[in-house]
Amino acid sequence: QDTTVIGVSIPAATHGWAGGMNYHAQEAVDRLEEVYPELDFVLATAGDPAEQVSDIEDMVATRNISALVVLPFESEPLTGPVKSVADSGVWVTVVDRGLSEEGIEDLYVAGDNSGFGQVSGEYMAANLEEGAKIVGLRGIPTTIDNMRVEGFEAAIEGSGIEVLEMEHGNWNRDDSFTVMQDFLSKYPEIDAVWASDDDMAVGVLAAIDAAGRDDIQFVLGGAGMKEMIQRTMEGDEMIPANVTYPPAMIATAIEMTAVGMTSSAPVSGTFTIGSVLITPDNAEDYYFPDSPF
Amino acid sequence: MSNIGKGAEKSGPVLSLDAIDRSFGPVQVLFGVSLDMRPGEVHALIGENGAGKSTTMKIMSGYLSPTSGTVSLAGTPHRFRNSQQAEAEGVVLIHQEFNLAEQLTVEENIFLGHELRKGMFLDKARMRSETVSLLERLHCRVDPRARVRDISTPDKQMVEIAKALLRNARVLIMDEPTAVLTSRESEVLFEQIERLKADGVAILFTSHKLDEVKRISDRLTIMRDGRVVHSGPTSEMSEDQMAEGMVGRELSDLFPERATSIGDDVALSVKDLTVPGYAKGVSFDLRKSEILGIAGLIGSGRTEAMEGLVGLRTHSGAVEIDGKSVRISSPRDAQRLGLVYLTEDRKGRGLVLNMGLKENLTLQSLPRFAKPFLNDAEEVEALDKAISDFDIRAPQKRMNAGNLSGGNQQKLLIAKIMLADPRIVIIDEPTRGIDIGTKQQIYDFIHDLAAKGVSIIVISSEMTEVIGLSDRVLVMRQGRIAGEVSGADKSEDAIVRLAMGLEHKIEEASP
Amino acid sequence: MSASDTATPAPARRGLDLHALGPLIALLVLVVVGALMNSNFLSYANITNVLARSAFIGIIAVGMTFVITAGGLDLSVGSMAAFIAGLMILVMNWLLPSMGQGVPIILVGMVAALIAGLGAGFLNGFLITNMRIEAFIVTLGTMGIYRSLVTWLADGGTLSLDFGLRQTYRPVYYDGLLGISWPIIVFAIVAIIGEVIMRKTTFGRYCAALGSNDQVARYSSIDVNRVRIMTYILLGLLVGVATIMYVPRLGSASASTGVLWELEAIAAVIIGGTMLKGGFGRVWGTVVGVLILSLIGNILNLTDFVSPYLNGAIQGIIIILAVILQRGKTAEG
Amino acid sequence: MSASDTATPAPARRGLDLHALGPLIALLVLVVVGALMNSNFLSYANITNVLARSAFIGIIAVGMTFVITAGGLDLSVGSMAAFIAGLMILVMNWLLPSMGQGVPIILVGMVAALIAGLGAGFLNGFLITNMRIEAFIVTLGTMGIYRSLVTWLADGGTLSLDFGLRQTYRPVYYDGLLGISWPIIVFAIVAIIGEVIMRKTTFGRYCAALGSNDQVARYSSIDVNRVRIMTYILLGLLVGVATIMYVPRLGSASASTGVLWELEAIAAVIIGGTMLKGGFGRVWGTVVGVLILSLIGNILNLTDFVSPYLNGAIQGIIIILAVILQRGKTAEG
Ligand SMILES: Nc1ncnc2c1ncn2[C@@H]1O[C@H](COP(=O)(O)OP(=O)(O)OP(=O)(O)O)[C@@H](O)[C@H]1O
Ligand SMILES: Nc1ncnc2c1ncn2[C@@H]1O[C@H](COP(=O)(O)OP(=O)(O)OP(=O)(O)O)[C@@H](O)[C@H]1O
Ligand SMILES: [Mg+2]
Ligand SMILES: [Mg+2]
Repeated sequence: QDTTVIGVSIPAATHGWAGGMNYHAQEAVDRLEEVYPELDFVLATAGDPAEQVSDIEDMVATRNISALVVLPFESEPLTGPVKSVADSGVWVTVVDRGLSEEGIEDLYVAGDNSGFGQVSGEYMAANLEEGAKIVGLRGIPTTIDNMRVEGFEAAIEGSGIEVLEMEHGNWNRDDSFTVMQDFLSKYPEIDAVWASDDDMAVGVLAAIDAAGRDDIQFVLGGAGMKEMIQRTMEGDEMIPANVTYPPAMIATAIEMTAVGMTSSAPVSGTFTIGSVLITPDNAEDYYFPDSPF
Repeated sequence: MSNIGKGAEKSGPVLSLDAIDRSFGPVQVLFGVSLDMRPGEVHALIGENGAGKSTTMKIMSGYLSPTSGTVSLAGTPHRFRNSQQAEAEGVVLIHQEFNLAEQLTVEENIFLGHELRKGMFLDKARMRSETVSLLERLHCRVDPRARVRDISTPDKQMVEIAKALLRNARVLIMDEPTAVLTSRESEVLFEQIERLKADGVAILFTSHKLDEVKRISDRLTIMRDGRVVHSGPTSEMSEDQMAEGMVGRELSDLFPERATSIGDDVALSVKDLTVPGYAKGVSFDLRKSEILGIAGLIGSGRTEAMEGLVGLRTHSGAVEIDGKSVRISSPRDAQRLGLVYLTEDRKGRGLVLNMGLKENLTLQSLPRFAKPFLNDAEEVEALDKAISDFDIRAPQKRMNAGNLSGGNQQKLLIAKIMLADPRIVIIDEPTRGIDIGTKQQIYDFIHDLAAKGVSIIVISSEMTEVIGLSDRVLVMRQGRIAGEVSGADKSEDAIVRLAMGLEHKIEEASP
Repeated sequence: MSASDTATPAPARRGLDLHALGPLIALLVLVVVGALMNSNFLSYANITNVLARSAFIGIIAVGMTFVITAGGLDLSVGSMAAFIAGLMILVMNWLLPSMGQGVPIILVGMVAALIAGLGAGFLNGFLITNMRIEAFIVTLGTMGIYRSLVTWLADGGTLSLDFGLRQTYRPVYYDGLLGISWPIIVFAIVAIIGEVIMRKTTFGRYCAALGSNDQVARYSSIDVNRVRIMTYILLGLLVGVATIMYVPRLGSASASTGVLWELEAIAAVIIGGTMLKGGFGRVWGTVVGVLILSLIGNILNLTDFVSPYLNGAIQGIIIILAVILQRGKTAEG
Repeated sequence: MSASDTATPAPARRGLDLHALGPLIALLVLVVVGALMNSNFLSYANITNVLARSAFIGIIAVGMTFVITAGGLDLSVGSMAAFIAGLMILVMNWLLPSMGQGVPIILVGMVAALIAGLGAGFLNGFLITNMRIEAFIVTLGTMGIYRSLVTWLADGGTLSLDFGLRQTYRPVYYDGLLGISWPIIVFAIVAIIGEVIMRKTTFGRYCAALGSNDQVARYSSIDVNRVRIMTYILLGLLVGVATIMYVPRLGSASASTGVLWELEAIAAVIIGGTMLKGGFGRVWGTVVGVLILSLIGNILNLTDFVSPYLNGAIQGIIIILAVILQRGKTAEG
């Protein structure tokens, strides 16, 4: 039998979570190529939506892909191009970010961004008193970030928690370090920080540490970076919890697509990977020491 | 007038060329050139523009390598790998075109590559004091801290000379050092040459000013078309013979007789022209077909006043052209009114050295060749015409302007300005670096222009030129017009007296 | 360093000029490599894809050629494209209720893009010539400004063209004439006009002159400031044109639109043989430069390399090699 | 446009030079604005924060001043920093089992960083001078190469220094002498040495000479290639030094480390009054430029603006204004 080619198109590793996702994609591809000799994979990483569209065009034009696994850089710009791929009869698996038109993809492995924000917000509401002051760090300005923040704000509404300010830390350790330093200069009292991402949490923690401030009760990151999970697991009071947004969802999607291509098992539909609160009680289940993230 | 130095007779040549050929690509420019330089001897190399003088000098000083032939140092064949090596051997060249780092100061340029150090650090104090005393020796009043891009052309030449003096040369080669100097500054240079000569330095220089050659050189080599056509003691030749030797024909009177008469209409009337910092209250009338000379010492503000007039500098004052009051705020405005200015700085402001001849020629009048697209054939035609009109010796038509010899660049610059068909033209130092044969052609050309009704202003530091060429001479001093001489009064003496402020025709100017 | 090559610039070369052909040779090598690696490389579909997607950067790079030739630089083009795309989408969405769907609204959007491009180019040019600030600083500043304006317009997210409008507009990217898609046609037209302007008009000649020595240009009665501003306006306009071709492709604009286009455009110009310091430029070289850059990305997608992480490294090496290949042809750089 | 500002240069200025003080004035204005906007602005903690975080870019920008003064450019410094940081972390983690925790392993890491910086700088310099490729292209290429190498080393993720080692290394960023933290001290030392080299040594003078006119420099017996390579090596070394100060801060490196540092460093150099074309540079100006850039970010964080999305725009506007302020002081730029 001829080999079947599966194209995988994902954003480049420009921040920690994306790095983890890149790792899992690469790892899944290597593993599945061993398992299924009849499958061939093309993995392309893109720095912006236009480049991602180009990658997908190339896969169709020159590699004859039978299936496409795509984690859209952004939903809007990828919708049209992915739709035309789907229309040409190629199996399409969309991961994490849904396309802006429904029903294009055969399989949707979804992350839940507003759920991520909501779980984070609920944790804050449950663990802080009324009148508590928090600051927040946001990611790179994108729809994803907006959805997370909206979910968060909805969840803390009515809890009496005051959000002093939110600023973009761009999912970047250095940027968040700087922003947090300046927050610390500006606000003499902060009760907790919503870092919204573990990379940003690293920067935030370093800034708090350096300033020697002890008014901050905890920092809530997100996405389950292994070092952070470990600290939660060990009962570090500054990092009492985490919220999952597993970068490994790409591996799940690739694997399901591979199964779909090689067997008649029904793999289509929507497969939502919800965001879960990690606390010292369940941290062990989410600790993957071998992952780079 | 000088007799050959005593040391020269004893020793052999310090530096000599033997049967040197040199080609640039397919074009051969030197053919079997041989030349000897002896210690304590001043050797002049003369020839028409493009004869190969600069090329010869560059080969002697390691800037170019010969295609064939040998360079010998103190009698033994020696191949300089580069100019640094030549300099290390005591062979120093002052280029025809300046070799200065424009962003650096005078002092930094003078010591560039030879900085004095105290331990790890630069010894700025000592370099400063040496610079000051060196410049003093040259009677040059430029500030050692001034950036070279800010100083005037003659000052740059003085800096070049200072730089060379500091190198303790055994052999000093100077390519047209006096082209941008007035006679006063040239005198200073000649004093230094005498000193060096007494110290046993071998000196080679070129000049198109044959009186200088006659005066200061001991020996003379004439080149024509890349070949040495004569070599011998200077005392054996008169200036006329030199000119003949260069050009290969007899030269008639340098300045043509004025054929046409000056018109009555005033073509250009300037009142109270002031260029802040440089010129004040300059007023004059220029009549149709008139050739008006402007003389003055270097630094008298002639250039700046005229640059102001054509809108290249901030200025105030009333200007009328053909009786109509006009406002000129850019060279474009001026050109539209038929007024153009030819700069004295051909390298920095006149020509784009890395563009072709054609592109340079048509740059100022380009819209004429756009219909709407540039017509290559017409441009080439214009170039052909310029080459024949101005006797531009270009080995190839498709070469960069920077590869022309200095004098030929000047001719190209004149051609460029003339292509704009001016009705009034201001020519600043028209014949800088131009050989005597071509000078005559250019003077003829200027007369022809006047005959055609063009009014001309000539700024020149060459006394004979202003006097011989113009109908009337304005003399500037410290930014003001110090007086005017015309007709029989047009003597060198009268002009110098006005220029130096020895005679008061106008109240004392304040700088 | 021998003495001979320290002399004044060599005479202009004639006839078959290997140095000039450098970028073309690099391009050919890439095409051959691509063809050997994948049989579909030379397929109609792939060639169309590569050419069409080169069009945006290509159109911008043509404008950049003029700016650089005249001794300038523009770092803002990528953000400018994002901003114009955002503005165009907003305008069209906003007019939709009153104008309804159809060709006119698209045309209005296009005109808006061109006007915005012109204005943005003028702003850069004005600050650079009249306020006399280094082009690098001005355009670094406007780069930040446009990028952040588009983020703000999109409220941190994505600005999307109305779905119906997108259907109307889509053919501008995806359809074409005689099997050649519009972006390719527009790119070709822009390149040809650019080449003609550069070689055959006073404007092109003036750009080279003032990039070489702006004093000489000024003394030659050239209105130096006007020519310089014009280069930025031309570039702005072309960014507008590129945006017009870009919006139908993705139907949206966001903070990540056009990121790093400026570096790519400048790189294309220089790979094409234009000198970064100004004074000499050629549009056809730029076109070749753009194609080289696009092909590198395309070829990397055609084959499986050790790790996608190393794509950037391979790209970097190929860019340097392409230029070495080009320079290596002549003794003098 | 009046004729005045297109005229040839005015006579050299003397004494108190307002033009030279331009960047200082801009800096002062920013400090005053900051102090008025937030009372904590002038607090010891905030000043320490701003200065310490300026140190990385600052140290790099001092090296960049030499490169630019000598007529070069380096776009690769940000990626180079990321790569060196990654390498340093790998080396230290790898040596940990054999060397054990302690000061020696940190010293080995530092030496590794310096050697890597030196090598990277040499590579850039070699390609630029010996292969004679435009600096823009070479460093654009190496920028891609280093960025992608660090991504590859980190397997797409983050390289983290061993936790124990981090504790040992941490004081290098956070502690200091007499209440002044180490990064500030190192930055100050680098700046002072840089200023001395630029003004008081032949090397500094040669940089200016060859940036001004490399033919003249060559004819003046200056080994132009060597000086040029040296500027890149010096820059590479300083990138190493900056990395040594950077790693203890967060103890990690990833593909996002040092993104856009190159633009920031170049901008600082130019804001400080060094000319992008080369020929003139001043290190103290660069220091002021770096501080201006840091302060802008700090002030924006300390005050509430309409929308954080517009931060970039405000930053852009302030950069342009700072330069206008600086240029505006004299009639001619
Ligand atoms: N780099 C070059 N490439 C091509 N031709 C050159 C180059 N340098 C000089 N030439 C040509 O060599 C010839 C001799 O030039 P050279 O500069 O030696 O003349 P010159 O005697 O110094 O003239 P002038 O009195 O005008 O200075 C000229 O025809 C010139 O165009
Ligand atoms: N930027 C400057 N800084 C200081 N002095 C200057 C500057 N530019 C010119 N000068 C001086 O101003 C005077 C004017 O020089 P300029 O050569 O233009 O006058 P000129 O009358 O046209 O003389 P010529 O044409 O014979 O050179 C000179 O003394 C020159 O040294
Ligand atoms: Mg000559
Ligand atoms: Mg003058």
